Amino acid sequence: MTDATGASTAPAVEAVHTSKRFGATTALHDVSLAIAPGSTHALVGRNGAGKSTLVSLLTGLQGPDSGAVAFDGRPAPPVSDRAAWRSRVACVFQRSTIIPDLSVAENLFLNRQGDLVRWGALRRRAARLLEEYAVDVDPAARAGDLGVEQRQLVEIARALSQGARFIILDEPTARLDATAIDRLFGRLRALSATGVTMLFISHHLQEVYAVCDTVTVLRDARHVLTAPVADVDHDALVAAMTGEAVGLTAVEPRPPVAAGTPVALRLSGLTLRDSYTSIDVDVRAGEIVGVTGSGSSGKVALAETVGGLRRATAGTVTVAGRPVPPGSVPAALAAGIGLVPQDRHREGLVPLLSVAENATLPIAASFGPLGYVSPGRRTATARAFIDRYDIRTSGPSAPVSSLSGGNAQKVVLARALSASPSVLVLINPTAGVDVRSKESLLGAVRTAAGDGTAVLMVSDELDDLRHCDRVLVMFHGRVVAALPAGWSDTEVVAAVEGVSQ
Amino acid sequence: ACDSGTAPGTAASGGAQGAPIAVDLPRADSDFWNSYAKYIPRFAKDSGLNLMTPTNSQNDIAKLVANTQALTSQGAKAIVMAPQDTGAIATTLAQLEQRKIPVVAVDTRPDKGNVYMVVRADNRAYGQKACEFLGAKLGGKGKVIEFQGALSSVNGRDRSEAFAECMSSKFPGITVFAEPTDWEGAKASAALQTRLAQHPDINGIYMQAGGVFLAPTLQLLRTKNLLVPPSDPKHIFVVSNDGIPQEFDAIRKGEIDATVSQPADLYAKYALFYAKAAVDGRTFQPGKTDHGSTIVQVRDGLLEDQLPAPLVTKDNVDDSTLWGNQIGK
Amino acid sequence: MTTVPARLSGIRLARMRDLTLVPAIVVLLVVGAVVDPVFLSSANIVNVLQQQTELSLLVLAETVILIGGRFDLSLESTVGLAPALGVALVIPAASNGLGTSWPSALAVPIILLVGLLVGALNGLLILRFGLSAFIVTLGMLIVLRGLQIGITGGQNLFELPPSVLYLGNATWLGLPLSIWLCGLLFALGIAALGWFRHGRAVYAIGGNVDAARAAGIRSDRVIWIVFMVGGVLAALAGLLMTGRLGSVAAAQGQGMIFTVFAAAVIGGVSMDGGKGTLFGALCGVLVLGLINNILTLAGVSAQWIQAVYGLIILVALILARVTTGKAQDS
Amino acid sequence: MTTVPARLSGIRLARMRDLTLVPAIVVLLVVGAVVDPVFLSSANIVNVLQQQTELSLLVLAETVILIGGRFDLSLESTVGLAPALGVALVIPAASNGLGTSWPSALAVPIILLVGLLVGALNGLLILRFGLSAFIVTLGMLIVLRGLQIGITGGQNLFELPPSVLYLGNATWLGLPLSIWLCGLLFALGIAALGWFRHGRAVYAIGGNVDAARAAGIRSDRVIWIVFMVGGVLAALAGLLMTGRLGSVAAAQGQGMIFTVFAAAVIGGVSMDGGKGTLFGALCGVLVLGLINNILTLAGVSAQWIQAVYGLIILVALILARVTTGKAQDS
Ligand SMILES: Nc1ncnc2c1ncn2[C@@H]1O[C@H](COP(=O)(O)OP(=O)(O)OP(=O)(O)O)[C@@H](O)[C@H]1O
Ligand SMILES: Nc1ncnc2c1ncn2[C@@H]1O[C@H](COP(=O)(O)OP(=O)(O)OP(=O)(O)O)[C@@H](O)[C@H]1O
Ligand SMILES: [Mg+2]
Ligand SMILES: [Mg+2]
Repeated sequence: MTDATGASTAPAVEAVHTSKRFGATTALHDVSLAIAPGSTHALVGRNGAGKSTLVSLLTGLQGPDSGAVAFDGRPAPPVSDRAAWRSRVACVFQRSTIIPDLSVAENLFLNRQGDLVRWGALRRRAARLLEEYAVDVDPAARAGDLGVEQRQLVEIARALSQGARFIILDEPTARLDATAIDRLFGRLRALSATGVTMLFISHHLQEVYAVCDTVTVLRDARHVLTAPVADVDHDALVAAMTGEAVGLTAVEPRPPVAAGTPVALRLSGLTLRDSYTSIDVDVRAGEIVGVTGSGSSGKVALAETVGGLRRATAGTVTVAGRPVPPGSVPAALAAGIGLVPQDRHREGLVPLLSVAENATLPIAASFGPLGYVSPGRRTATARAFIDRYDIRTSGPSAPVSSLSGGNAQKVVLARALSASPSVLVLINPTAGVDVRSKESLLGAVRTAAGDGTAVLMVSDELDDLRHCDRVLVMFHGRVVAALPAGWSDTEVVAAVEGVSQ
Repeated sequence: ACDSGTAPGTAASGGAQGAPIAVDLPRADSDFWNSYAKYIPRFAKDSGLNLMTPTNSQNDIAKLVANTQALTSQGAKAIVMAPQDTGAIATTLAQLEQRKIPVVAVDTRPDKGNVYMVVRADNRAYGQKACEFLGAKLGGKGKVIEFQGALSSVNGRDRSEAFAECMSSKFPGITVFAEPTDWEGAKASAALQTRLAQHPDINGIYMQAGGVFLAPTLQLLRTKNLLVPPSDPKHIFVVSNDGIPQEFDAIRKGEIDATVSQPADLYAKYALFYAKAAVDGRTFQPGKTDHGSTIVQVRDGLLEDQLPAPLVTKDNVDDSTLWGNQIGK
Repeated sequence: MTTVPARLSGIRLARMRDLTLVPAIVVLLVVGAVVDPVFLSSANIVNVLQQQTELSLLVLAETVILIGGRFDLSLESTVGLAPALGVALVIPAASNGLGTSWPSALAVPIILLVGLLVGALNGLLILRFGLSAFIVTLGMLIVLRGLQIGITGGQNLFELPPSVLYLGNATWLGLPLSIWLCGLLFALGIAALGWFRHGRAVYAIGGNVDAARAAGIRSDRVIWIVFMVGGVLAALAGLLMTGRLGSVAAAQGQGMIFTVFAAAVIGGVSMDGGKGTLFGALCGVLVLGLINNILTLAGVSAQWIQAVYGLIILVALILARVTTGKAQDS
Repeated sequence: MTTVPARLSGIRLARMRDLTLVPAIVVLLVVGAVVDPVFLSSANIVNVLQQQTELSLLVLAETVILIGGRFDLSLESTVGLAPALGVALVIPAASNGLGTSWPSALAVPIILLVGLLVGALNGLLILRFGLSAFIVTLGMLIVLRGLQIGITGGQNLFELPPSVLYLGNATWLGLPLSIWLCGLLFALGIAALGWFRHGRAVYAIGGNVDAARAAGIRSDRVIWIVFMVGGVLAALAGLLMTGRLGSVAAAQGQGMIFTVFAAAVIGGVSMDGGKGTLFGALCGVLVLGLINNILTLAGVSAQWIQAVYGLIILVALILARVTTGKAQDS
C-alpha cells in the first residue's frame, strides 16, 4: 500500500454512504469519507454535526444503519470482532474511557497486559510510556484519582502506543493546557512522518491548520466539503461549518469598568493546603477576570473554592461585602455565585434528566409556590435557554445524555447563568464548544458582565482570555502575574511557564 | 358486596356432590406436610366430599389470608387451614365467622378467635415424652442438646417449654443446650458440631422436627464416629419428632432411639371429618371420642380434638397403624 | 434534524416506559376473568387491592429510596418491630407487654415514631459514617428483627388497642380505609416526585450526586429525609398489617423485602438510582398481586404453583422488554 | 507534587483496603478464646471452616459476578435444585426419585451441568434480551425453587449415591476435603482475578463497560462465562452441602443469598461493580462464621441472639470504617 506501487492506492480508511439515526435524530446522513494513507485528516463541524458518531462507526463501536466502512480497500470486520478492529484503528474518544478503579498502568495496557499479568513489568512499561509522553503520573496511582488533564494524557498515550496504523483523536486538546498541546502536536508530527494515518477532530481551527493536510466539514449530519487545508482559509471553513457566509468577528474590546464600581467578589488570604496559597483578588461588578496557569497551578481548585465545592483552609470569600460560608454550594448560590464546574460529566450534568431540568436545577424553586415546579414554566424557560445559547437538541424534554459534547457544555453554562448570579465562576467554559457557539457562549458571559455580574473565568484558552478585562497567571499556587487587557500571547505563555521576571 | 351463594359451582375437583370444602396447606417443603397433603384428597374421596383444589400458603400468613379470601369468593362452605402463625389469623377468623363459614384448624390452635374445631396433637406432650424418654435412658444425668424450631412457632415453643420444664423438674442432673435453628438443618448441624467440640461428652439429642434435622444429625454423627449401638458408652441417645418413614428406618438400624409420631393421616382424616360435620350442622361436646382421642374445651367456644401421638421406639416401630409405615415405601 | 417529531417521540417514549406494564395488567385481567368469573367481582378486586396495601407502601418507600440512589433492606423489619414496640409498651405484661402500660392512645404515635427513628438511624450511619447502605440496612434488618424477638420473646401480640386496629379494618364509603390511604399516599408521592422541587432533587441525586451537589442541592439532607419518610411508611405498613391481621405476628413482614424489590424493579425502577416512577412501581405491585390471585383462583397445584409464578414473572418481563424495545439496566 | 509519596500511599491504601477485616478477625479470635478455651482448639476451628465452605463458594461466585458489575440472586436456588435434580434422576422412584434411575455415576456430572445451564440461561436472558440482572435472577430464583418442589414433591431426598456424599464428607490429611477444595478454588480465583487477562477483564467490565468494550474486551462473552462459572460453583456448593447434611433438603440453600451478599459487601466488594477482591470477600465469610461460632459457644439466649448478631455486624462495620478511614459506596 505504498504510494510507490502505483496511483490506485486504496484509502487507508473509507466510509461509504454511511447513515446513522438515534430515534428521531439523524446523526449522520449519507456521509462518505476517504482518508489517504499517511495523511492527517481534520474533521470539523459544529456541535452535534455528527463527528463523534462518525468516529463510533470508524472504530466499530456501532454499526451504520446503512452504508459501509472499509480499511485499505477491504470491508471492515464485523462489529462483534473487537480484536480485529483494534488492530486497524486506535482512538482517543471524546468521552473518557478510563476505568477509575484500575491503576494508570493497567488502564494504559487494558486488554494488552498479556495472558498472565506481570505487574512489576507492566508498571515499568507504563512508567516508560508515560515518561516518553512526559506525563508526570505515577503508574500505580488509581486512575480515578487523576485530574482531568492527566486522565486525557493517559488516554492519548494509550491510543498512540497501540501500534495501529490509523489513529483517531476526537477533541484530544479540549482538556489540555498549552504546553501539553505543543507536546502532543510534536508527537503527532513524528507519527505522521512514519506513515501513520490520522483523523483529527477539534474545535480549534488553528490546530487544524497546524497539524492537518486535508479537512472534511460536516454540517447537520451531512458531508459539506473535503479539501486540502491550504485551499480553505479560516473564514471559508467557518462558512462551510455554519452555512453562513459571515466570517468571525474580532473580539470587541470591552469598555473599562468604571473606577468607582463596587467590588462584587473579594478573595482575601485564601489558602488551600497543597493547592494554592494566600490568594487576594478583587473582582468588581461587571468585570471579567481571567485566571490561567499550568496543570498544577491551583487555578481550578481556586475556582472550585469560590463556587463552594471546596473548603479553604484559610482566608475568606466575600460577595458584596458579606462573607460567604465556606465549602457549601447552597451558601454560595445564596450569596449569588454561579459556577460552571470543570468536568461536565462528573459534576455538571445528571445524564438521565432532561435538558430543561438540568438547565434549571438551581432555579427550580422559582417555578411555583411551595416548591411546586410547574412543568410549563420550566419548559418555557428551558426553551428560552435553548434559543439563547444555541443548544442543539431535539427539545427541552430530551435527556441530556443524548446531547453532543459541546451542546452538553452549553447546558451547564445555561444552568450557571439561570439564577442571574452576581458572581459567575467559570472553569474552562468553552471546552469542546464549536467556534460559533463559543462566540455565543462568551457573548452571553459578556452580556451578563454588562448587566453587572462579576466574572471569574479560569481557562487555558487564549481565545477565552481575550474577553477578560485582566488576566491573572498562577504558578504553583500563587498569582505570579496580573496582565491588563492588551497582553500579547507570548506574555501569557511565558508567565504560565514560570519564565517571566 | 359479595355474599355466599353467588359463586357458581367452581369446585375444581368435581365429581362429588355437596358443599365445596376448601383446604389450605401451610407449606410444601416438609415431609410431614407433604404426607398430609397426600392424605387429604385420598380421605376426601373415601368420604365423598366435594373438595376444592387445595391452596398453599407457603408458611406466609399474608398468603393464607389471601387464599382464604379467594376460596370464600369461590364459594367454599368450610375451610380447613393450618395457621402456622397463630396470632395473625384472628381478624380473618372473625370475618369468616361473620360469613358463617366454619373453620377447622389443623396442627395449631389460634391464639384468638373461634373455630369450629381444632385438630391437633398435644405438642406439650411431645416435649414431655421426649424428656421422659431421654431422662430415663440417661439415668438422670448427662448433657443433652435440643434443636428448637423457630421462636415464633407455637408448636416449637410448646415443645421447648414442656421439655425444659420437665427436664428441670424431673432431671435436674441433665444439662440442656437449647439451640434455636429456625427449622434449618444446616443451623442444627453447625450447632451440634460446635457443641460437640465444646462438650465431647454430650450424650443426648432432642430434635423437634425429624424431617429437617434427622439427616444432618446422622451425617454428622457418622463422620464423628458416634453412630454406635446403645450398648457402647459413646452412644448418643436421639429422640426425634414427626414419625416420617426415614425416622423409623433409623430406629430399626439403631441410629436413633425414638420418635414421636405426629399423626399426619389422622390430621387429614379428622380435619375433613369435622369440616363435613360443620357443613352438616353437627355439634360436639368435650369428652372421649370414638377414635381414641379426647375433645377438650381449651377456652370458651373453642374445642380441640387432641389426637394421640405415640412414642415410637424399637419396640413398636413396625406397628402398621403408624402413618409413617403406611405411605410410599 | 427536525425537532418537532423528535420532541413528540421523546414524550411518547417517556410516557410509554411508564405504561410498560399496562398491557400486562390488561392481559392478566382478561386471563383472570376467563379462569373464574369470580375474579372480576368487586369483592375479589377489593380483596386483591387490600392485600397489596402494605406491600405497596413498602414499595412506595423503597422506590423513592432507590430513585435517590440508595437502598433500604430494613424496611421489612420495621413492619414488624414498630407495631410490636408500640403495642408492647401499652398493653399489660400479662398479654406479653413490656409492663410499662402506657396510655393506649400513645400506641399509634409510638409506632410511627419508631419508623422515623429507624430511618434516621439508617441515614445517620450511611451519610455521616459513609457506610454502605446495603450493609447498614442489612445489619439493621437483623438487629430490628432480633429486637422484636427479644422484646416479645417470639410471641405474637394480640391484645391490641382499638386505635391500632382501626386503620387496617375501617371501611369508608364501601372501600377499606387502607386502600384510600394507599391511594392518597401514592398520589402525594407521584405529585411530589413529579412536580415538586424536593422530589426532583431526589432524581438529580440518584442520577449524579456530584452534579446535584454542584447545583446546590443539599443531597445529604434530602437523602436523610427520604430514609426517614421510608421508615415512617414502613411503620404505617406495619400498622395496617397489624390491624388487618388482628395481631402483631412475631414474623411480621419477614421475607417481604424481596417482593418489594421485585415489584419496584418490574415496575421500571432502576437499582442504580435516578430512574423510575411511582406509577410504574404501583403497576409492578398490581401485576404481582393479580398473578397471585389468579393462580389461587385457577387452583394450580400446590406442588407447581411457585414454579409457575416465577415463570410468569420472567415471561412478563420479556414481553415488557419486547413491547417497549427498551433495554433495562442491571 | 512529588510522585513518590503518592505512589507509596496508593499501594498502602489498596493493600489496607484488602486487610480491613484482619483487625476484626483478630479481635474475634481473642474474644472467642476468652469466651471459651475450646474456641481455639483445632477441632473447633476446623468446624468453623467446614461450616463456611458452602457459603464461601457462593461468595466466591457472587463476588466475581459483582466485580463484573452484575448480580445473581438465583445462586441460592441452584444450591438446592442442582443436587435435587441430579439425585432424583438416579435414585428409584420409591425414594422420591423421578423414576428414571440413571446410573448413579452420572449424579455428580448432572449436578454440575445443571449449575452450568442455569448460569448460561441467566446470561442469555440478561445479555441477549437486555433484561435487568436483578429481576432475571430473582425470577430464576423463584422458578428454580418451584421446580425443586415440583420435582421432589417437596420431599427431602434421603437416599443418596455414595459419589454425592463423598465430597462433603471425605477427609484428606486430617482436614475435610471441602476445606481443601474451597482453599484451592479461592487460590485459583485470586490468581485468575489478580494476574490473568480474563480476570482483569472482569474488573474492567465492571468498572466501565463501554471503556472495556472499546479496549477490545468481549464483555458479553466474559460476563456470560462468569455467570456459568457462578452457576457451577453454586452447584458445587449444593453438592458439598448435600454430602455434609446427608440429604437434599427441600429448602436447601433458602435464605443464603442475603448472607452471601453480606459477606461479600462486608469484605469490601462493591455492589456497583469493578471493585473488591476475593481475599476481602473470604475475610467477610470468616468474620460472619466466627461471630456465629462465638455466639453459640457463649450460649447467648435464643431470645436475643439475633439482635446481638446484627449489632456485632454493624459495630464491626463501623470499626472497619474508622480504622481504614475510607468511605464505602452505597
Ligand atoms: N446515543 C445517542 N442517542 C441519541 N442521540 C444521539 C446519541 N449520540 C449522538 N446523538 C445525537 O446525534 C447528533 C450528533 O452527535 P455527535 O456526538 O456525533 O456530534 P459531534 O459532532 O461529535 O458534536 P460535538 O462537537 O459537540 O462533540 C447530536 O444531535 C446528538 O444529540
Ligand atoms: N483536596 C486535595 N487534596 C490533596 N491535593 C489536592 C487537593 N486538591 C487539589 N490538590 C492538588 O493541588 C494541585 C492543584 O490542583 P488543581 O486541580 O487546582 O490544578 P489545576 O491548575 O486546576 O489543573 P488543571 O488545569 O489540570 O485542572 C494538584 O496537584 C492537585 O493534585
Ligand atoms: Mg463529539
Ligand atoms: Mg485540576
